[in-house]
Amino acid sequence: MSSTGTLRVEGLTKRFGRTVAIADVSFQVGDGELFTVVGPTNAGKTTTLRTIAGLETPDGGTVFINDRPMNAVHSSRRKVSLMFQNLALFPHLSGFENIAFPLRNARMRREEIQRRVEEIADLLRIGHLLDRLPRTYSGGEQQRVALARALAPTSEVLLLDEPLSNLDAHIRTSLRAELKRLHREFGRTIVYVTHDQVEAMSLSDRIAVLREGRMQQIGTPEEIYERPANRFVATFIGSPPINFVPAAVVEDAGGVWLTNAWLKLRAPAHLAPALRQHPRDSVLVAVRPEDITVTPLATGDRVGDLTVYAVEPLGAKTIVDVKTPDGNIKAIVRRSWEGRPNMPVTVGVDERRIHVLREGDEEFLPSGPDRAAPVQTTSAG
Amino acid sequence: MKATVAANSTRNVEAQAEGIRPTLVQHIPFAVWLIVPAEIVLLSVVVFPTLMSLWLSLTSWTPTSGVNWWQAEFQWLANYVQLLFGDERFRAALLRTLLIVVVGVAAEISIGLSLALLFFDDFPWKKIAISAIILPMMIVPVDAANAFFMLFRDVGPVNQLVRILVGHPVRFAWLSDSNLAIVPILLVEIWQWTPLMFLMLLTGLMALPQNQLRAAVALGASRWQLFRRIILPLIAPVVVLSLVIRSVEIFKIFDPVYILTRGGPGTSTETLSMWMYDNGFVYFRIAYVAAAGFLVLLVVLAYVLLILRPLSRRTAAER
Amino acid sequence: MRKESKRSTVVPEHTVSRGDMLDRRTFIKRTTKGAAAVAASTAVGGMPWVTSAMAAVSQDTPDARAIAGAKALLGRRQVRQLTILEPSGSLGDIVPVAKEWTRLTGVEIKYIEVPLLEIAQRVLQEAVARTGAWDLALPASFALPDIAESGVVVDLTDLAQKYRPDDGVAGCQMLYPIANYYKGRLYGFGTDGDTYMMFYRKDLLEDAQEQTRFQQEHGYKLAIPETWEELDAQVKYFHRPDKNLYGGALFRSRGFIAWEWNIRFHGKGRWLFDDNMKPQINSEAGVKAAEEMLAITKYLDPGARSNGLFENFEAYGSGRSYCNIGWGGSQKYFWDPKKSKVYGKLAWGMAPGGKVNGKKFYAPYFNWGWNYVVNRYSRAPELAYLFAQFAYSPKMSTQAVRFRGGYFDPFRTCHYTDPVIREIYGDGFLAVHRQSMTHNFPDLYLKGHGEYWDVLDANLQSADVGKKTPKQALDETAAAWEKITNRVGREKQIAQWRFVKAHYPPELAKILA
Amino acid sequence: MYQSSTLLRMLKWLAVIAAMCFALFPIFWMVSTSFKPIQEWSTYPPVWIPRQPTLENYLALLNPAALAGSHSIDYKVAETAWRPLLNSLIISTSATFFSVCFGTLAAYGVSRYKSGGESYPMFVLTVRMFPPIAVAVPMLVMYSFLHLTGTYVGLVLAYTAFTLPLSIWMIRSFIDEIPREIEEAAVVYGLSSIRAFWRVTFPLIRGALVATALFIYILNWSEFLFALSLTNGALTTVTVQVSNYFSASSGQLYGPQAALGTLSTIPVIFFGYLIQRHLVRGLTFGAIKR
Amino acid sequence: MATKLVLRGIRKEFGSTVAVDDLTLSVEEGEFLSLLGPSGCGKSTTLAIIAGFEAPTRGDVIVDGRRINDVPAQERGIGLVFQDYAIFTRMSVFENLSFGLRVRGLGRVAIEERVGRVASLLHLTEALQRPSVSLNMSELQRVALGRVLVLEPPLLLLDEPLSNLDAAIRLTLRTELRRLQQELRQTVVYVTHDQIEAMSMSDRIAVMDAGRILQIGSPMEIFDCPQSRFVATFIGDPPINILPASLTTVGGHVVVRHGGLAVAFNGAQAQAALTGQVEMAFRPTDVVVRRDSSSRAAFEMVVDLVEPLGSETVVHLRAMDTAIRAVVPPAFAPRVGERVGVSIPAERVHLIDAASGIVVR
Repeated sequence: MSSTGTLRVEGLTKRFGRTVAIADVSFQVGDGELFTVVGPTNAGKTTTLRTIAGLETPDGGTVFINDRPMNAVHSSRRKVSLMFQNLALFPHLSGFENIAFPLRNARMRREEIQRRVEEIADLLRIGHLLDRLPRTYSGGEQQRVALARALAPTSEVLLLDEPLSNLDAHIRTSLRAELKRLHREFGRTIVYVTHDQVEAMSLSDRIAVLREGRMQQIGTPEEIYERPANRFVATFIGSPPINFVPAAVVEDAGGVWLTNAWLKLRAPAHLAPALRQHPRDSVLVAVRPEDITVTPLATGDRVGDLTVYAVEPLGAKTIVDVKTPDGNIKAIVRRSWEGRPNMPVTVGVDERRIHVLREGDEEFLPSGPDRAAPVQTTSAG
Repeated sequence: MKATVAANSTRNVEAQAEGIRPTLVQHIPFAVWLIVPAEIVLLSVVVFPTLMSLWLSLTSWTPTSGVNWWQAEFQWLANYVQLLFGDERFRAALLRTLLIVVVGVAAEISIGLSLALLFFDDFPWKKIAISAIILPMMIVPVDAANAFFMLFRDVGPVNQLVRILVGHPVRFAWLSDSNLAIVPILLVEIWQWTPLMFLMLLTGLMALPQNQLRAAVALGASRWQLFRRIILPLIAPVVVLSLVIRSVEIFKIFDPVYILTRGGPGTSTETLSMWMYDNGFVYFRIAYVAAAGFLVLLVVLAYVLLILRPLSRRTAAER
Repeated sequence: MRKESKRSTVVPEHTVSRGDMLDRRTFIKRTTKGAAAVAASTAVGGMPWVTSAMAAVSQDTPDARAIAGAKALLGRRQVRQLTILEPSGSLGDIVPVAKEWTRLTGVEIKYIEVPLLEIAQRVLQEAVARTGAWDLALPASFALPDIAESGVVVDLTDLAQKYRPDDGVAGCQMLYPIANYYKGRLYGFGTDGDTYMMFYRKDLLEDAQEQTRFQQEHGYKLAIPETWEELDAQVKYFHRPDKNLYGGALFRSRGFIAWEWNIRFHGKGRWLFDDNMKPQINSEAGVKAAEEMLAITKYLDPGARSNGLFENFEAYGSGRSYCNIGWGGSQKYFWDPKKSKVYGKLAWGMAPGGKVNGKKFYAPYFNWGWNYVVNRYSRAPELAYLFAQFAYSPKMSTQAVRFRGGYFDPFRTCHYTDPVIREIYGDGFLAVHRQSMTHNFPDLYLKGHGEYWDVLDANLQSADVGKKTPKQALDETAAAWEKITNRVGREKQIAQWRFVKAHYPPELAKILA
Repeated sequence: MYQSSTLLRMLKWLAVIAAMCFALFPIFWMVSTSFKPIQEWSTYPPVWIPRQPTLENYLALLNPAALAGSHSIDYKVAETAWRPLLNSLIISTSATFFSVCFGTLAAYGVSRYKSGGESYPMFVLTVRMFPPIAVAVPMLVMYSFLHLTGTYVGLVLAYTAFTLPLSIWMIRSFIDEIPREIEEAAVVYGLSSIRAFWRVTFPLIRGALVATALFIYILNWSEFLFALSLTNGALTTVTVQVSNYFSASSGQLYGPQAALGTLSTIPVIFFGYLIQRHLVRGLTFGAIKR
Repeated sequence: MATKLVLRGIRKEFGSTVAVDDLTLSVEEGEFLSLLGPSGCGKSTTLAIIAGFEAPTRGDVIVDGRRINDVPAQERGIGLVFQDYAIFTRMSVFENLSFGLRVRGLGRVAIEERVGRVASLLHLTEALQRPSVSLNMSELQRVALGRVLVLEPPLLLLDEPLSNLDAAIRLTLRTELRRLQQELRQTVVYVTHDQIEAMSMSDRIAVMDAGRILQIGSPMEIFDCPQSRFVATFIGDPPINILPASLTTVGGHVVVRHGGLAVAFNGAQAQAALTGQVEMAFRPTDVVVRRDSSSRAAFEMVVDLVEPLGSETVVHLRAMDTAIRAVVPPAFAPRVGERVGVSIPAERVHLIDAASGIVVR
């Protein structure tokens, strides 16, 4: 019942006055793929989306839908649906008319429109909203109706701009899952824009990380999380963000070591070759919070003089801020972890899961294929 | 010239309808197309007469001379020179008008602002009070002036009220004493247009970021400090806007003067518009009035730009 | 009493009445439908309302000729309507005439009403606007020079030759025809005898006690003043604000103040200009006249500075002032017992003059009046002319003057004998009015009158309110007048000034220097 | 935000009441005078509330025939007030229609496409700065060539032109408030730009347009100078008719004048209250960001 | 320096709606207390009442034993930080920070000294001369805080101060704010709708809904022992699983069952809940998921949806009409459609009375 299509963006560039919104952005979205563009504010995500929709004229590059160049095609003829960040529901039209709007413009028959709108409304559980005006909806309801309007037409590409922003945490969590389920059922081609890396991770088939209009990395959620291309991607993806610890590369008989005043790590096998090429260099070691263990002092292997800076219980787990001579690092520990601020602790690092970059570099040192997966357990708690 | 662009843009609109995405360059004509009807009206009704005024202002034409205007005797800037250096009455009218603008606008805005502040808090019957206070701006100005004429006659109720206040009969000749006649004129203007200022400023106040005000209060600001340091800077744009709108309109003040005093006694309430009316429609010195019109436009424009400059500078800074 | 025959000699030659028979013959010859004209005249003669003294002296009256002419014209053209631009307040005077006209010709009359003092401007605007929206207008007489110069009105001289408005008016002469002419050409038909009149409170004037006291104080009898000096003395004498009596209700308001000064100035025996159009207003005489005038402002009705025409009526009509100045229209108000408290208590005098070479003289002044003019852009100028002639005719003008609520005043000899008019004005008033009408000096009929007068007026008002000294005010006025004269063209103005001077009543002209 | 003392509250009340009195008194006087017989128009001391209320003044305006026999006002007027009222109605309505129509298009252009460039709105505003009286005579000349003097078309054109700047500025501020994305959504979902405006933006600003229209209507209805100078008496509007009962130097007929004043004010006040809320939004011309 | 705040029987009505209903609360000296609840629950109104912007319809606001209901807002000296920061947009950072001191008429030197101190505390020294419109969100937040701290208020009210910030900054500032409070030992009332913020920062949390306080306790108390369905649902992300359940007694044990999912309690534990309809509630993080679905204790479910979050993965599991969420480590790497064994430790299951929503165990 839905048509799908492929999208290809080649070398897209857009300037507003003297500021460059996006520069040379290229990617390809396969038929039925859910592709997420993620990045912080001003990354150019929305501009990318609007350019694909034809609402902005690119200064360079081409948009292809089903391999047809679209630059000269008016928005209304591109067969794309766009869900705007501010939703842009037509305030003067009922829910039904909002959803039927694209269908009417496509000259669909009356009965067919009726059927189609009801079908979509059922799916999104918004049947009760059809007769009402958008201003009577709650935030989540508005979001659903806007989504329904975007889903209704037989567009080849569905563009969603921050569809879950401005919602309360719980609604966001459940809508997120719902969206993912919907996508699985319909198999539509979706380009999804968000600034929330959790959303990007949980929803996407593939993720593109954008920063200041430039593409940083494209990959599956696992690839992006496990093998970030650069410092920015590593920091941006994951919460709490990855920790960066300065260290020096030292090679001795025992192997290659990464050391500083309070930490001494044996370089893992997949990094050792690369590190050997930079003896005595200053590097930054990137460690995910979940790969750090924090132990109250006098137990376990002592690595350095560290104290607890803050303890943040989150219920199922706890975040511990550890004060180090090189700044604070965050670690995720089990929920029952006992500790108070200023308590001396030691930390342990799962060195198989670290990344390293040379000070001043953005890119990580290349790593071999044998990087370990996270420790496999049966359950948290 | 703009008309030809319009033709292009019509084609462009059709092109859009056919689903061909216009390029940026093609986009501009559509924009122009939108302002074409307005432009036609403005060009025909305003711009032609303005250009004709410009021509006339350089001649000595008068309709009573029996010569067609396009054949009028060209005399360069003689009218302007005469206005600026040889016409005491014009200069007096200009200064008087400026005075009315300054006093009138200052009074309107300060009273309007005071009232708006008074109405900032809620109190019973507030809506009714607002309705009553804004009533004057809905009165036809000519009617308003007539009402004031009645009020300010020497046998009118204003003198009666003064009499009640001071306890003995008074006969202020409001309309025929050259020192007083400006008072009723200013009062009509103030009476009629303070409500507009009040309404604009009240809307401005209501739209102020409530939390900034609360923050200032929580930080211990007194009423006056709140007003002086927070409210005033925040509504400055609205104040400036009100200032511009009213100034521009008062510069043209005509109806009340025409009705209350016709510029008299003597020329003691003659404003620019009144002066122009007399010279144009009574003495029929039209070329001369045309020149005066341009001088006035320059004065108003300079005045407006002067006021707007700090505002636009700030807006630019905020961007 | 009359010098009307003498007066009429100053009117240009070709307009002076000729023999009835001759005119009639010419008329019939010229008119294609002579028979119809005669029939029309007969019809007019047969109307029951034609009761006035001079009625139907002859069937060949100006009004009959106008109707006949109109019918002749209408036979050729499809004009069924004429529009008159009229000053507010004059409607009552025009309507009876217009109704009759419509009855006789079938041509409807429509009106456009404009405020009293703005009519001249509206007429002049037509020079620019060229709408033809009105066919006839009724501007003030003093505006005629400007209006004529602008070319907006038709030069009626030739039409008058054709239709002879002044033929067949024996016994009903026009008393003040000069305002109909500019530079010797006929432009309008005066229709209102607006000579300035003085009103006095007879009850006070003739009160024995007051008589005695005044005699004691001033050494001369309390009587209708002949000079301004005497008038000022009486104004001061009767000024008793504590008793709600003011010395006078004379105007000090814009548009009026210059008139009084002009009379006072004439009373000093000077012309407004010398022969080279150099203003003499700022002479010692002028300043003195102004000083004297302003000196009595404080003895006037408190509304003097703002009273317009109607306010003046109310003010004086309420009986709170001793004397007043005004026109026949004022008398119509004061002599209406329903409105006025001074009915039956009035005495009248001509405008006071002064004393030159030991001889006292009045200075009556014709300062307003309305003239029918014909729009050059009218679609039917000749028909419009005919209406004007019709309205100007003895018979119809009598109808007009009869209307109590209007301000058209007697201007033909026969008006003074009409019973309705006598009823409205009272015989006492009419006698003085007629005298004034036959001796009055004219307004300043020059091109730029509006501007000359406005400057004088504004300056005098400034002096009145103390913003300028009288000397300053008049000096500035004189300077402005020079500029106006130069701008208009001195030679042209001198010629017209000579014309105006020539139309001064000879006895006054003799005195003026 | 602040708690006021009783004294302060009373002072505030006094100020509010004083302001109300100041605002209402002249209107009261006009209405009161409109019911006064001629004897009470200008007596001293003045009559505050008509002792013998009469409808004569209104009858003199609307149906003078009904006054026959009554001598209270023996003043006849050339036309009843019906014709000027009708003229004003026709002219104001048409001019408002064109002003708002053209204003909407231009405002849309300015708001969405920056039509005419950055300074276009300011250029348009200079039209309001030029003293109309200075162009009145040239306009009269132009009109006489085009035979527009004293015609409906002539006045409608002039009114349209001189209210257009305000229309454009007000409507622009309304359009600026409508998120651009709503139109873009319409485009993405299949409409051309023009139809997107018509189907989506227009319905959304309809209320605001009504408000603008009524504001412009008030201006047109109150206009005096052009009505005075561009018609040369051939076409009388209410304002001119009001002034015809008046002239500063020749006195006036207070009663009928006040009656016509009252009559001509009623519709304005009626409309004014209808639009009060929208009015202020438009009048701030977007200076207040919300 | 720190202050004790007591709210006693506070009620606030707006017309016919009751915004705050009989709210009693005491905040100890130096305590960090969060008012947590969804939007419209009355938490901001409560804050406005404490700050003095709203007068309570009933009840007392008591600071250090003194009733301050009638003290006007500008004299309460309570530090208030707004959700939108309410930075004075027409002023520079310095002017903002010094505002409270300037309106108190302090000398220039004293002002500069105190502003300087706070600015360095909040890392704003470099920004002092910048106009406030040029600041980014986190700077604005710090200015808003600094503007209040410069007055050294004994009581600090924070209204959703982090909700406008990007995730990463929010995380950092959360820590900093808590740290700062602990250093200054200030009494803080913190209003938020974000349970993570409340959990991570507070000494105690007061969970509010519909104008009432439902539960007050330390973060872990609230998390582990919710007293009502609302609190249980509101705290925790992903949200707690709640399933309608039936009660049966098998021997000495009470068995709570939803479809194939059963949990056995010993009798004493479940005594109170023996009557009426019940629901079982357990957190996704407490669900034990095994690849091996044949285990005796495990219930077999199918993986319906997988949401990788990086450090953990949320899986949606389904069996017949039973749908639950579970959190598993990323390395578990479940695939959609895979069959897994699920079990829930009994001590981790709450029982809720379906009618009243009260947690009975």
